[in-house]
Amino acid sequence: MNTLPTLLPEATSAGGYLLVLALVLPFVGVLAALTLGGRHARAVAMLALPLGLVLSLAIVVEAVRSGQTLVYLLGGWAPPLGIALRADGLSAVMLLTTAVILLAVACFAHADFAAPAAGGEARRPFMFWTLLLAMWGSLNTVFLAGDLFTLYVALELLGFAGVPLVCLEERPETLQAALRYLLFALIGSVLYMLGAVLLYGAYGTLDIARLATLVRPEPAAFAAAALMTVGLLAKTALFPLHLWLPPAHAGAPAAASAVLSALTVKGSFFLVIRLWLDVMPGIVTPAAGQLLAACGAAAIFVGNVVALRQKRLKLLIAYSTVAQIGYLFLMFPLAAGLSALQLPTAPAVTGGMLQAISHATAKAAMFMGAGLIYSTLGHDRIADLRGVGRQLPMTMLAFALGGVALIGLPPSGGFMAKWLLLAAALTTGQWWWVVVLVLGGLLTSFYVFIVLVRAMAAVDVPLTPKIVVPRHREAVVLALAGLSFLLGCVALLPLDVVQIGRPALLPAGLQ
Amino acid sequence: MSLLLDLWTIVAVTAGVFFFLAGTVGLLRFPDTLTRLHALTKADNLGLGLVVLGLLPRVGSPLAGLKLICVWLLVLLAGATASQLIARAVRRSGPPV
Amino acid sequence: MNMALLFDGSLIVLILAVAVWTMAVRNSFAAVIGYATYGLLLALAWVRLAAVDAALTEAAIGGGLTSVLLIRAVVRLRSSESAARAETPGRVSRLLAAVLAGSVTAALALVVLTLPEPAPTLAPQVAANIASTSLGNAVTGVLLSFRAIDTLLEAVVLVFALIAVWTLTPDPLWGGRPGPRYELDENGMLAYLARLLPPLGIVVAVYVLWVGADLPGGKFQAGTLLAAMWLLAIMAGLVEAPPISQRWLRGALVLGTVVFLAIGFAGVPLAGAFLAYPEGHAKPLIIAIEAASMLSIALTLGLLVLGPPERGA
Amino acid sequence: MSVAESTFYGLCAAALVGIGLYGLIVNPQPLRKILSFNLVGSGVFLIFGVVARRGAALGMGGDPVPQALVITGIVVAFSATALAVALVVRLHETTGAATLMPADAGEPPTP
Repeated sequence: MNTLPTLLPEATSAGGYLLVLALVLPFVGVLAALTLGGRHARAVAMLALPLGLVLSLAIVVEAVRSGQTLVYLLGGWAPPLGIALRADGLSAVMLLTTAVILLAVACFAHADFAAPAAGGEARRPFMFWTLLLAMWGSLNTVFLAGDLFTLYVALELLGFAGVPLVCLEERPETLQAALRYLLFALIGSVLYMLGAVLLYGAYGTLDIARLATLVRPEPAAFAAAALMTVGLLAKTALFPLHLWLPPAHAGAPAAASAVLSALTVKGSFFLVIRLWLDVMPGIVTPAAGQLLAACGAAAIFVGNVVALRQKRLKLLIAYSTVAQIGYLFLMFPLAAGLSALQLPTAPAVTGGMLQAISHATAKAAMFMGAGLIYSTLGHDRIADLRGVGRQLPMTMLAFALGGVALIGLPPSGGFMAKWLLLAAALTTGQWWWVVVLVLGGLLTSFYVFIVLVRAMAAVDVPLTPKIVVPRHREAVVLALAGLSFLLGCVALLPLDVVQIGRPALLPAGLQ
Repeated sequence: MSLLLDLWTIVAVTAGVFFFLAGTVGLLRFPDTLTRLHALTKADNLGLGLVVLGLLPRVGSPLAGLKLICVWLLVLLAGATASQLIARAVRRSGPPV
Repeated sequence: MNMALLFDGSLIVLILAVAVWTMAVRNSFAAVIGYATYGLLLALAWVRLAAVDAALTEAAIGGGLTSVLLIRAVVRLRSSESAARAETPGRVSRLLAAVLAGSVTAALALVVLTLPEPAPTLAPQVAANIASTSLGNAVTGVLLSFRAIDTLLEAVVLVFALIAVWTLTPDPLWGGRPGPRYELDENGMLAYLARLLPPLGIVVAVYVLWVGADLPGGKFQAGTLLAAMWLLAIMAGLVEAPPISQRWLRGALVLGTVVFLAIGFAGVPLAGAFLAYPEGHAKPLIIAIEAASMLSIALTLGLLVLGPPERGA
Repeated sequence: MSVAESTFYGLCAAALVGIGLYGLIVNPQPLRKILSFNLVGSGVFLIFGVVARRGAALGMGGDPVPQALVITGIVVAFSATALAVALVVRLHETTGAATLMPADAGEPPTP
């Protein structure tokens, strides 16, 4: 009765229940925050986040221990009828990154978003903590879901959590930025869903693992790939679909910007990876990979050049995100090109993921640092940063370390990432991406140094801070930046976690 | 007998559809809101009533017939309320743009 | 058979015509009315495609509730319409947009025409496994058993959307009531309707929920009906929209999701998996989830239409 | 209705997606963009419906899986519309205008 090829029967794996907990915990947090009311929202978040960190650590450990993808069959129904949660190395690593960054952001924002002393609930703190949990749950769903439609719902969740974070401060321009963000997000998800429909129409399943074995080069698959990719790129803000990002990310409060820039865009990027490397590796042509990376290269140049011209620190950092997103897409021709040559895709994929994580930690630190600078000076005009270095030494050190990671100097995570991409480009003879990588790093170093030089400039009179920033907030920022700086050392680990559950040694054609 | 019922259905439904058509033409061609409302509600209530009457002999069970009549009554109610509200809005604030 | 073809053909032409008109007409109010018409026509198309559940949902939410939402918005935005209209892009960008939209349509048409024959389908698998849930409506089975996580997440989507809408509250009004104050006109037609219809609507909603296990219907359609009745009573001035800080309101909003989660987790010890139902108890549990969700959905949909708070408690 | 006839609805859906996309790009008013987005969405759902109809088997009028997905999708689209509308209205109330583009699209606004 069923013409589908039979797969290995999939079953819930040993640590599978961890995936359910990781998926459900943040949503339970949202519901609890909503019912308990704004006064307790922060407590709920501060309780759930460490728990979530432990959970994601457990998932990583379990994945490393078993060396396989963790699977949980929801309701006991196996795909294609049911839905499976899956965590391979990619998912596990992203879960962990998300938990770490969100916990850092929560520590950073702890004082900023306190419930009012007078009793009752206030809008800003209630919304911030609820949305933080909401964002976390959406991201976890993106990382864990093994079904294209569940992923569509997750994408929408991501948008509904991200848009209100942008307009937490109710200024007209943030409302406008939020509206533009929402429209882009909606177009993106509708195109994504359109692609998913076509795949279901052609293959009768939405399960990623099954689709991977079924997809053939034919109109439906090509149309689906194109529509879904474009939709996801709009959400990831890859050039030329990036215009919504800078005002949205720069307009949000610092802690929210950190989450949006570090994590939210990675959610849709993660889906692009899933799509290209896991769902349809067989039909993605090298030319498409080159096109994607060309957009990435354009993003690197445009983002960096426009960042250089910014007068405000938060906008500079936001444009730098546009550029750094560009780097993420350089992995595609390298990975796809390699698989066409029937060689391992490992280094390029690892490099791409490392870039994602390194940018996430560095960018979160930089946005939060910018927030501290803003509250110290009462503004974030780059021209008037003089003296900040004296006032906020740890923050400026964090900014420098984050900058080093963005530029890609050793031993930062950014260096390792770019090194792996560089190596992959050289082994596949695609020297032009080497040029892009090197020039991009050079441009990045310009604006990082401009900010540092301004901030470190000597002043005769020490400036009087508007608000004295407590040291522990600086410490959080520094810790995160330090993490991005030391991330390059993961190369010393004996095991490449990202490759768990990835049949990288078997190019698509041989499966 | 069944021929007679068929004939009844055809005649009633055709008449009903005619009233719908007339009402729609009125809606599109009449000059102002009030006359349009008049054309629409008059013709549609009657039209739907005729269609329901025409379909009544065809239903499988009395319950289904009851549902059909309920549909008609609900539409009558909703139509009357909506048109009354629109008419009042027009009287209060002049014709809409 | 030819009659059917004629009907389908006219319906499709009508749908496309209304869609084009909705896009092209200059007056936004007219466009919204066009969209409401479009939603109803689309519901007919769903019936023709043998998807009565989807038809009910489209008529209730796509045609009904969305239109109410848009009409309220268009009235409030009227003063800015002419200014916004002036920004219409130039001929070149319009041409580019047309080329883009045209090529997407062409590609989709090509894919639709080349879809595989026979079509891949999960209907046999659903048919083989539906017995374990003792449900008669396969769509409800998919929504609440096989793909329960999607439905659970969808409930979360509604909560997120409401939270997002509430973010737009002006700070001093936080905790206040959404929407304007509607004056009750004791002798008005609307008050009459709002007294007459809701009892009937509630009965129909419970009926739609109850039969949803075996026939087309379910919590979304029923919840939308309830939401419509609630909105009617609010707009007639019979009841006030509740202040959003009310504890009971918050509790009712999450009730459906909490029940869903609780039954889902109960499945771990009782049926061996999260979101699994114990043998033989699936149907009552599913109806319990649906009943709780119906209330939460009704409240959420109603509050989504009303928007962020606009006045004090 | 046979599979061939459901194809007509598929072509209709393809056209709806195109019409909606065009409106989405060309119409400057946010509210009309939201309307266009709904049009695209309904076109996508209709393709789901055609896919479901083609999968009719064993006495079921259509494949229930895509039919269920459509219901989820319609509710999600409504939530999105509600949020977008609330944003537009709020923007209008704060600025007196409801346009999407600042004076220069490339240059983000500065506070």
